[in-house]
Amino acid sequence: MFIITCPFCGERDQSEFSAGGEAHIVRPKQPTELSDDEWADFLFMRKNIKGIQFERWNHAHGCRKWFNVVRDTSNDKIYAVYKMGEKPPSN
Amino acid sequence: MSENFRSTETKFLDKTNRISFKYNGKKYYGYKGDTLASALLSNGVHLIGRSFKYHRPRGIMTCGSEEPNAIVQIGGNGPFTEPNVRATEQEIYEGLEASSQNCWPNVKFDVGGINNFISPVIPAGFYYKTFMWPKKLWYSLYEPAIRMSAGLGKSPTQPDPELYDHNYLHCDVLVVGGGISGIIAASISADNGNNTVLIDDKNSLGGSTIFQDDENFKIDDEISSVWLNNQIKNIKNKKNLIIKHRTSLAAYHSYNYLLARENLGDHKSLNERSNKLRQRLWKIRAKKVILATGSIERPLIFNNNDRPGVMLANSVKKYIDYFGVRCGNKNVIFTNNDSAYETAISLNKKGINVTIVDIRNYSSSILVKNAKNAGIKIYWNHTVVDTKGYRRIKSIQIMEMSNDGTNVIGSKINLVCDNLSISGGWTPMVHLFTQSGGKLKFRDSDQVFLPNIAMSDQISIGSCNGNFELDDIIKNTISDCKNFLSSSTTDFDLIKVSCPKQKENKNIWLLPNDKPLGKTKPFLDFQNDSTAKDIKLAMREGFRSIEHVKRYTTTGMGTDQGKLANMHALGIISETAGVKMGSLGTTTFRPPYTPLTFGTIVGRNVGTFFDITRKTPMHAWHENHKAKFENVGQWKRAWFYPKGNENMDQSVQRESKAARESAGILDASTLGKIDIKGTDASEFLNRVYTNAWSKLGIGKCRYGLMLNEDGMVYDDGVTTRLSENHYLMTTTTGGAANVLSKLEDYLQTEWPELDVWLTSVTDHFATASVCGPNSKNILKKLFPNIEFNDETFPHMSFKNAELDGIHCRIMRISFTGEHSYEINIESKYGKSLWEKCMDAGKEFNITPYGTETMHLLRAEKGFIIVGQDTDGTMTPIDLQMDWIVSKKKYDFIGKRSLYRSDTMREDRKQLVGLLTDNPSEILEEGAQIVQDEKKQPIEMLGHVTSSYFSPNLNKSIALAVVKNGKKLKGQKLLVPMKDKTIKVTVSDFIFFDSKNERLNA
Amino acid sequence: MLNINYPKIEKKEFPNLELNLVEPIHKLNLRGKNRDFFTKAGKILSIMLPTESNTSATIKNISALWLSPDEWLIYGKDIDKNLMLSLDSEISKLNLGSVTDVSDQWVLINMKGKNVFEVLSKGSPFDFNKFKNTKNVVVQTLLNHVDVILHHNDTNNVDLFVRKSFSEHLWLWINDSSSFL
Amino acid sequence: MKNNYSIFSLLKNSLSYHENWQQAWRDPEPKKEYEAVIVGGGGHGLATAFYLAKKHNMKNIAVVEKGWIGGGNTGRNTTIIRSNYLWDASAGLYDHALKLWENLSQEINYNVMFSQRGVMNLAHNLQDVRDLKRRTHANRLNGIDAVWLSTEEVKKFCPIINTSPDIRYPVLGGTLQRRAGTARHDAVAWGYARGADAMGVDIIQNCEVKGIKRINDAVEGLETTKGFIKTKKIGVVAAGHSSVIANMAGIRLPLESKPLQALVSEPVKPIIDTVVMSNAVHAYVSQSDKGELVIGAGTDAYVSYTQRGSHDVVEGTLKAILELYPIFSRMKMLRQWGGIVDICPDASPIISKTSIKGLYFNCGWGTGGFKATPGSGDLFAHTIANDEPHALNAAFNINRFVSGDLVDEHGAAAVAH
Repeated sequence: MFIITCPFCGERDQSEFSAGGEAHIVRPKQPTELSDDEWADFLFMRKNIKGIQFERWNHAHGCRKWFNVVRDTSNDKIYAVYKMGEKPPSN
Repeated sequence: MSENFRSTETKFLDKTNRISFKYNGKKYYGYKGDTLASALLSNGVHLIGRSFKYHRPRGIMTCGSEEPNAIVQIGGNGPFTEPNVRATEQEIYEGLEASSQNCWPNVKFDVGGINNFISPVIPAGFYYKTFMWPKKLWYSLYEPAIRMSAGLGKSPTQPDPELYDHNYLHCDVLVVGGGISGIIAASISADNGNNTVLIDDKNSLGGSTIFQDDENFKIDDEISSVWLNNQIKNIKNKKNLIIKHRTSLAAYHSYNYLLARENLGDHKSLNERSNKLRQRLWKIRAKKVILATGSIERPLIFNNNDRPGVMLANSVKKYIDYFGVRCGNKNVIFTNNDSAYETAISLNKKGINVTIVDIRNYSSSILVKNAKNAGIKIYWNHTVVDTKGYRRIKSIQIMEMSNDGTNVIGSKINLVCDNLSISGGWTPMVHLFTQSGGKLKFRDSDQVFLPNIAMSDQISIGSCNGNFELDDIIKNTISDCKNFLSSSTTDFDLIKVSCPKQKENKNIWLLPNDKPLGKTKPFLDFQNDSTAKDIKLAMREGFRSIEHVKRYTTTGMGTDQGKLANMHALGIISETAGVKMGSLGTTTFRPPYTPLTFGTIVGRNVGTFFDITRKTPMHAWHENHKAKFENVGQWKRAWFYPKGNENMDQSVQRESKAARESAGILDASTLGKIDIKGTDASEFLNRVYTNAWSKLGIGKCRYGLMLNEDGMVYDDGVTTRLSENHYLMTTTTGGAANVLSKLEDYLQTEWPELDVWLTSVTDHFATASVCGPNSKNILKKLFPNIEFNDETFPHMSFKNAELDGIHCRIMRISFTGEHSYEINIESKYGKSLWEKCMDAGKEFNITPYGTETMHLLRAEKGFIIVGQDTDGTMTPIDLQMDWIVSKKKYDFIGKRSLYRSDTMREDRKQLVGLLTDNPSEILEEGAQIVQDEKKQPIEMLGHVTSSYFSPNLNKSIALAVVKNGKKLKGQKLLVPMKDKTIKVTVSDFIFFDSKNERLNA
Repeated sequence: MLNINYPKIEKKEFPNLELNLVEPIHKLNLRGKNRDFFTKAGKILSIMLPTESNTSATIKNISALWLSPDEWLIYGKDIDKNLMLSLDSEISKLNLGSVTDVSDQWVLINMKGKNVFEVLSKGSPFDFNKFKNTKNVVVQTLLNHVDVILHHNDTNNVDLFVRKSFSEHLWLWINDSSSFL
Repeated sequence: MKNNYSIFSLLKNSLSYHENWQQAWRDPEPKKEYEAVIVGGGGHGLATAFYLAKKHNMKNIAVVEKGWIGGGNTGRNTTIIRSNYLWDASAGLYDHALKLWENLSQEINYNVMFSQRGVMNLAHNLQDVRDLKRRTHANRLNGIDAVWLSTEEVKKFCPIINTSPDIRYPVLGGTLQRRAGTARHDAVAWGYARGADAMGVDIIQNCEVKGIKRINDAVEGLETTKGFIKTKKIGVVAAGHSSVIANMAGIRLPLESKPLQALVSEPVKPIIDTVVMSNAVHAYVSQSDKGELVIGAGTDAYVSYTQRGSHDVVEGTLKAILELYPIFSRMKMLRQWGGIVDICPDASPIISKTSIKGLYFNCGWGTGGFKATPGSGDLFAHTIANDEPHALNAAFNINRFVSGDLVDEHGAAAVAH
């Protein structure tokens, strides 16, 4: 069980959160103009990185806010959290 | 009267408290504080069980959790029975029953012992190579026989009468292990102001120092055990420190999340277990962790090293010094190091005959000198080559070793003995460290793996960190703790320690023998019967990785998880392969550290607490009226209300007819309700539903269909526009939480610019849905001030109202096809509202109906249920709901996916109605539909999603999804069942009142 | 007259622990983020909505609990229909934010006594060490898998909010756990 | 030529104290070039190599494995084998595998201990009943031996299940596939490895792929920790690490790799002689030949390559076990572990060509790959050898995620194990 620092509520047990997968996959503004391939890319294709991954979590059993987490998927270490709309940390 | 082996007084047992227990049906006595093992040994009992594969007799080997042999069934045959309990850990209590395992008819004579004689033909992995021919026999003979021989103890066959509890614990510092280093660490930590927890698996603190009475081990000029005893008294008064006894650490997960099991009842007699709590699982979050888990002694690997009476030397010392029990009258100590000499001296002091066999040439240790001075005979540079004695060791044969240690020379010497105490050095218990993700390093000098890089904030101290001598243990513990806890001074800064030093290391993983390896049985894993030759066989066959060897030979896979065997397996592999041990790595140590009871892991989450039960405000009413309940997610929903002896069908037929003929009432409180406010509320609905919302009039309701981004139907429900910028959305019962979370997700991440606020009000409102031709009359009675006519209160509209001064929201909407109203009221009035409706409806025979009737009524009307008529593969077009998909809207969730090549296909599975040729034949939900039964392979066109006998149409009706269904209307299809084939005709899926006349009646 | 019915929750006493149902009591959910919203809410309630996370503000018999940067739970004996109406008309109707009556969405159970946090620690992963030594703090967390809002309003005195449909189940669990203190 | 395994070989070798057994497989250094290279020495990869050599006469091939063979999900699963899948495509695929299982020990002369003790799936709510009946009807018409059982029949088949109507989620019935069962997981990898090796396949362990070399849109070879290996055909069967290899080749897959946990109890005498799966409450249990209860837990929702999962998942599984088998409360967990499972959005695998010529992927098996091992290997070998899918795996192409023609086993609740 991780300890995740909700950017709003502070350090909490993982059980209060739900995972939302890869971050920064922006929903296309004009889906109708995408090819089937491009749409499939948005819908299904994932980097599924082994290493530093930017991902979304929701403090589902707390403030219910979504936010971003930088986590190393090879050892589950969390390096940073940041709010939606904020720029990801560069290093 | 058998001989009493309790030879000395001991302060660790309560001699006034004599306890009787049964072992294999025979009554024995011990004292409070004895383990089952010490009590049996005091009665001269060594033979405890039979090994897994060869059924060889085995005895007590150790005094702790590493015990591979002495595992027993506890608690008789009743509900308190427990298999595979280590006699070395189980404290005795009055009335304890224990029995041997894996033997028939008994442990002294075991038929399975025949396996020992065929052992030459059944080496490691033999079963992979045989039992393949003839194939038939595999199923009829071999496989059942293999399955029959499985297992050690017996599973309980009755439910558990005891309870288990959970508790979270957050602390600054957790110290694991109450030996000398753990006690010092806990003391330093608490003094430094840290909120500290010390856990220890025994019933009292002190580890092995607490029974160290040798003059050569001194701390601050006191004998080490005396000094430690004072320290234990001190720490008990520290206010920042919580000490937990009989609490063993089970698992060390990442982020310093640890699980510890506290034993509350297992040491008590059944009468004393009054509150029924057996064990408690502590879920610990520690900011810092100090591991002081100690080390365990290694065995030595030689021919027939597994007989009852062969024990680890330090355990023999504990039995004599702590429990006052001698493990034999004629002891031989077989060692490669100095520590075993402590055992020899202890035994000698108590007047017990001891001889020492040492594989080294000499040692200058003071302990050795003392042993010599005591007149103990020492055979230097000798090894044991064989042992004799079936149910108990009787003698051993030793030989001198060649200079390089690879061979034996000279002639055999026979030594008669009834105990062989072996010591192969020490292995630090790094299990918890590696469980937490830590990486190990290898120390060549004494061939141990030690903690190296930790993944969380922790240190290892004492012998689990490779400090084996008292002065190292104490001094390093103090300095490491000071660093780790940033503490500048401690009470121990001026400590003085004196102790003998370990001299002359010599380690041979597999000792030499006069016979070829193939003719010997040098056991590594005593429980699973894997030997050194099995390891070599595996390597010969190409299994090189330690994991391969382990799996092929089953070494380290027993209930002790290789605590004794693993190091030797690694040693032999590295020697055989010519690879350095450090580069070989270890197998992964997996949680739990010692086996953890399922009940403990589950805690109170059994029975009632297995899962949450959600109830509606009217639940008590349904219960009082004998409703049967259906589980819908975590909700209990009234399923049907049987009258008298009615079965479900009869109830449902009655309820359905009543609802259509006069009036019915349904508890719809479980539907999800989301309050939506904000200037962009309409735009938001446009984006999340397939249809358009901006033009919905205030006070009007509209049905909406929500898709996933993949275009498949996700949820549905009616949303009401309460005012310009205020809507009330309803969702399906099961979808409520997910829909709200999904909508919040879109608002927070994709559309933060929208001014929309969502608030769940699912539990705030109770909902009674009154339907049927008389629903209007009932509502009129309840709400005399409201005009109920189609002009002022048409279908799909809403009104605020008051009932006895309490505000209600009334929606005229229908899921049954009948004229119908949903009344929402604050949920504390829900039950009362329901009762009012029942009262007002009495003259109209208002009939409560449950979910089953609701499903039937809506099926007559052709309304879908998301999750029953859809399965995540249906688009709105497939459901023939094209009308609800706005062509004008630029975008909505899932829209783009409707235009992919497969979703655009015209011959997808589509929702249709099915009528059976025989109108009284009811199709089975889930039945498959075909056109041609004869064609192979059969092409399945779809399946029946909903099926009922309609009392209102007096025939069977069904909804189905059928490939190309839209074009098949009127066609005959087949529903092949196991024993017959049912003929059906594809029909429209609205069976009842397709012109909606009843809605407006 | 319509009768009021609550789930089966009666006053209960355990060693150093007293459990009480505190109902009926009005509860409001406030959502908003702009300055006018804060001003209006503050004025009508006579409380500045707390902006520091996990805290509460209490004046007389009204408490405002921080739930998220744009969400608060307001409850207390002094809230009445009129106050709710004026919040609704001054905030919701003017589109400054949202005011929603959630009086019956949540059930309020008061727990007091030295053993409050002992019981909570049996089912909640939250670290109460700091919390129990601080007044006017709030946490939204899980208690035996159920969402709860905990308001520590006085020493060893906690107001626990649980959604109504879950309340009977949670109540059984609290009773069960309290019996193992 | 490899010596045959049999009782006679055991007897013969016992005379020489088993000193003369041959290596089950060699430990070769990689050659400069192969006709094809399989990336991943798990059951699927080794089976692929075996069938490439046996059926397609491609013998100059290698399997490269970054650790030790069978050390990934092959050695970490709960060994359940069944073919009672809903959709035609899935049923075809898994039943093809099941048929191969039935002769596998003889085919590879290695006893994989395939035990057809039956697999029962339980229903706990009305929708479960509909879904399982739907599946059973489809199975019957597809020639798969699944039958529906009433609650009483469930109890009769496995008496230790708590079928009381008073439990939180009572058992409302179930399905039974008698041909289904379990096998010894390690033996599958070792048996295929031995068989493939005997036909000349190089099995190269401790050889990690570091890069995929392509010229234009065709593969040229692999960079590995043991040097560059030239080849025109690469079949990737890397399970949880599929995306890592895909990223090297510059393509993305619709996969997420998540922790999946399992555990065993201490060994006890036979107490449950079938496999029982319950999706709704999430409890899967069978008993191994050693006597351990083998219990499958669920996946976590986040991506992780750590082979560790959350304790909550284990707790959740065990509480379901105790709900269904209250007699197991005093049993003890001996060992728990985790694997990394690669999951597709539709819970079905990919056995497919890619946009790069000569690069093939076999992945996305999620929580249920073990049962498919022989079939997966056979069909992937066909796909690689012919550069075309077999009819049985045509539906499992990557393009389905573009067209929308998914094989959605989620909807059918036929998840897992």
